[in-house]
Amino acid sequence: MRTDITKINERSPYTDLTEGLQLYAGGTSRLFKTGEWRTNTPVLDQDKCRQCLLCAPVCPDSCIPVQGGKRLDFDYDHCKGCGICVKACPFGAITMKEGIEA
Amino acid sequence: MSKKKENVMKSKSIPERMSGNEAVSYAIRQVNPDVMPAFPITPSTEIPQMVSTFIANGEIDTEFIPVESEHSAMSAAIGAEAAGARTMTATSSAGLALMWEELLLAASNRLPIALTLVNRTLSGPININCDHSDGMGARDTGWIQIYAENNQEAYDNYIQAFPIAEDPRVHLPIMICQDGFITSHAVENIELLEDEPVKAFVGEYEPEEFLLNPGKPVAVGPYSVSAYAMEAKKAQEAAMERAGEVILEVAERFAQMSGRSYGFFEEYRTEDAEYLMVIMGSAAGTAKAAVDILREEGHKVGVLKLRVFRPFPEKEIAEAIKRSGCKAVAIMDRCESYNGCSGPLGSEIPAGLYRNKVMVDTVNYIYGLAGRDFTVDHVREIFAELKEVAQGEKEAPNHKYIGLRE
Amino acid sequence: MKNTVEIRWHGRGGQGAKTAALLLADVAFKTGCCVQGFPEYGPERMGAPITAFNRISEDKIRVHSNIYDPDYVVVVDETLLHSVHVTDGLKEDGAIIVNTAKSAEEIRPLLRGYEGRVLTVDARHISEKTLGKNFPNTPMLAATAAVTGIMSRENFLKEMEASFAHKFAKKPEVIKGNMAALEMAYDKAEIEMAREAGSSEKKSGASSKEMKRSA
Amino acid sequence: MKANDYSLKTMMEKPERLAPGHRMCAGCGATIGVRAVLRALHEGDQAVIGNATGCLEVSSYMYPYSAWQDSYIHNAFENAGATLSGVETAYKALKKRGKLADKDNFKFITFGGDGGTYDIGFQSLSGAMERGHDMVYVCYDNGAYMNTGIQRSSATPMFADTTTTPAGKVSNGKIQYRKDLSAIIAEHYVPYVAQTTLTRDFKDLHRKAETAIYTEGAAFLNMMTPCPRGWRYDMSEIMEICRLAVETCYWPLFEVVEGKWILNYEPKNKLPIEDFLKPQGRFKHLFKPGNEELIELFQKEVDKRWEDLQYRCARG
Repeated sequence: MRTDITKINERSPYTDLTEGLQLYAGGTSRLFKTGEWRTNTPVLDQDKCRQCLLCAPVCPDSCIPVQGGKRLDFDYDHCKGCGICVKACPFGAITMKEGIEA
Repeated sequence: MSKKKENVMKSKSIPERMSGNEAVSYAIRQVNPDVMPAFPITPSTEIPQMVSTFIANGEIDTEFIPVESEHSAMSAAIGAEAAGARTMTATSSAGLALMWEELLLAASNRLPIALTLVNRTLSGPININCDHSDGMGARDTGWIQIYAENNQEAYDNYIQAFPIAEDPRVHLPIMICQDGFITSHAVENIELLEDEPVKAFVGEYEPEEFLLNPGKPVAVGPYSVSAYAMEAKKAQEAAMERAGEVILEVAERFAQMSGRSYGFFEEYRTEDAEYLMVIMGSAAGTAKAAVDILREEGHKVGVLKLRVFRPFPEKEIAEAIKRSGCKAVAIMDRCESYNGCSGPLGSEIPAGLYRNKVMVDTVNYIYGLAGRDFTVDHVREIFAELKEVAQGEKEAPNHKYIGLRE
Repeated sequence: MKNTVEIRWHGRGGQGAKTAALLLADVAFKTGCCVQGFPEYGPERMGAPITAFNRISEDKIRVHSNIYDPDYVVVVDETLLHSVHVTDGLKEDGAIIVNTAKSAEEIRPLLRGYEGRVLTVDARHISEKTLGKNFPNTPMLAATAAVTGIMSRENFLKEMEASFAHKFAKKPEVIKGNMAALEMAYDKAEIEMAREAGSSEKKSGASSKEMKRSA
Repeated sequence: MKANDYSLKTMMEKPERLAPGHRMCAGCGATIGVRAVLRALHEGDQAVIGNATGCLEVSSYMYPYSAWQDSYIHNAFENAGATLSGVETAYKALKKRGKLADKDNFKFITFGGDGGTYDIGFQSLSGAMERGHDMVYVCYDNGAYMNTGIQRSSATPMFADTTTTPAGKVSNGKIQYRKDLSAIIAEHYVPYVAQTTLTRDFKDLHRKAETAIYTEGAAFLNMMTPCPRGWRYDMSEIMEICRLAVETCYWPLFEVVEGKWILNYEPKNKLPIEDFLKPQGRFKHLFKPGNEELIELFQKEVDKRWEDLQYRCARG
């Protein structure tokens, strides 16, 4: 009886909620898109990026996925646009763009 | 898993004599819970001491946590229970008061922790003796509460605690209460049960979901927006309602094992009684002894001894009072509510009578606060006054104090 | 033995009056009685006057209150006689047992006009003689068993020896002394009862009034 | 782990244990720190994460959304230490009774803000540390009760403008200096205590988190994580703020291993405290003309504590 949170919403009757509001699952917050909070958007310039990865650990929202030693593009579903990564990049490969679109 | 249908291993009775604290500790030894965090406070201190001695002598292998306060005792109990361990603790008075916030969390997180409460008055003034203000102060925290008349009932109730609390229909914490010093420190006769049947009766604790379930993460204790919080509270309340039937099922199985039967309350010589006394805890014994004497003198009196206070068996109490056909009921509170009109039972029982359309005179008495002794003579006086009230010779006093200097 | 016997113990914190009450309950239980043994609890410490109680009965005991009209009162420390009203509510057909080297007649004036039986046992002397130390509660326990007649001398000694054997499993050498203490005290109590039985007829209102005056 | 074994690349390859989608503020320092701590868990090791009430808790597990990949328990504000000590003891009990297989290893890490750690949860923390449970207590210290709206805590630096120590006509903000919790926990003589913060390559934080997690017994990590809202700096500047805290010796990096004090970093040239205070709005009033001596006072306190620390570390 693991929890499928897609079946739990603000219209669920009390009998359908999990006991003690416990959650029998992990990482379900992925389904909540904090990207909607963004007003400015970081953009990666692939040519300037040297894959030093100094940007990856400074993201408060785990929005810079790393695979095979290389960072991938931003997770715009969750990026809140704080701009910390911009300052962390020694090569000016990340710039903030006004608005919610990359 | 409800063990309702299983056949129960019968147990021989072992006649012994011991104090209420010894009796509960003996039951804890038989159950051998996984974890016990506790902090000493009179008069429950002996329980963690005795359990520690069992552990020190290798009689049980419970993990004892010598926490630095009762607040941490209940906090650690919540952590241990959520992690999948059968967990219990013991406390009294200010210790329970310090746990207060955590009591609500144990219940709302639906954790079947067992707490053995040795009832002692709450300060102030500071006093170590018995009344029910500690247990009554926690009556709306979502815990099941069962009260005992003597060491025997404290022992029997404790053995039934885990099967009640851990039942999937319930999953609520449970408080097993007995009167401080009066039963906790008094040596009396008792019929103990054999270890094996008790272990079989209580069974292994096998939660379905818990923090330490490998590969199956669980999250406990969320922030909840209003859209979910009210539903969660209703679900918790529904579990408390279901606890009633489970308490009776477990009592039935317990009777099969021990030959001793329990219900929500005991009706003592209530059939044909003209006057009833509703009372809880050790003083119920004194009331029964008085009833025997008064019956011999030709007075038709009886006692309704409340055992299960949460869930509150409102309907059943009203029906029992109706059944007796009595003229008036003395409702005895070993606790003051400071509401200017009644103690806790003095509020809840008349409300139940009214809701169930049982119209009978009631008088609420406050007795035994902070260890004030309650005697056979007091019971005699109360029944005499009850009779005057019922016969219209006297107006019902407003939650009158017994044994008070005026 | 009558159906229910109620006993009140007076001692000082640390003297073992509570232990004696619990031991009496213990030995009575072993001889098949229903028992209660409980102290009156407060924050008192070493040396403060304390009270303990016993109910011993053939039937189930339900009452959970203190004892106000005891059949017997046991005073483990005679210095309490000056400060505590030990005979309050004590039944005239009962008895008071006092740990003292004095005689009953010397003690009676301190009992605020109590006219029932007064029995004295020099528990200190007995204890020091048999145990080399002053453990008054052991002899007082035996005296109480004798006076209340809860059980026969044989049963009492048999059960006590058994519980000593258990209690002193690690130092059996002390069992002998304890048993001797019990026997001496038990016998002294029986002598006292015989004396009281003899003197009771002679007792006159006048003499007792006189005693009241001198009290 | 030897410091030179550390590679940011391999660390960032690890599966993320704090999922996105939590409701922490944009630019929050706490989650940056939490991610780094969780990266120190060896793959294959499971964890139970505890959490005191605070920003992190209300934002990371809002029913039914949990950002935690591992088992997680929030109980209340003041009892994260006691709660996790119960979980850790349950682990011992279940292992002992064969209800958990030998291969099923769990580690126990609890997070609390400075409110839940320095103040209301102090007794519970002290008790858990003294009892020596095999757990790590991580304080994410952002120097005020941020969750309730920037009220002062005993971790708030002197002169900080908070909502309960506002700078005003006759007030210069908080009067007292800050409580040195790292030292206080070190005086519990637990096997491992460390003070750290966010640094460029996160090597310091990573090594200390790993040592804390894999040292048997109770360990304490005091991790400074700036709060852009409470400290009032440009939220993108967090890494610079942390660097200045270290270079001015306001927040020295040190550890106490089995009672031995070790200084992990000594600035080549110690920067004046102004450099740390200047970019933060909460210290704006200190830079009004006439308030120079307040900054001198602050500098004196920093110097005194820095010397004390150097002495402790020299003594070993």
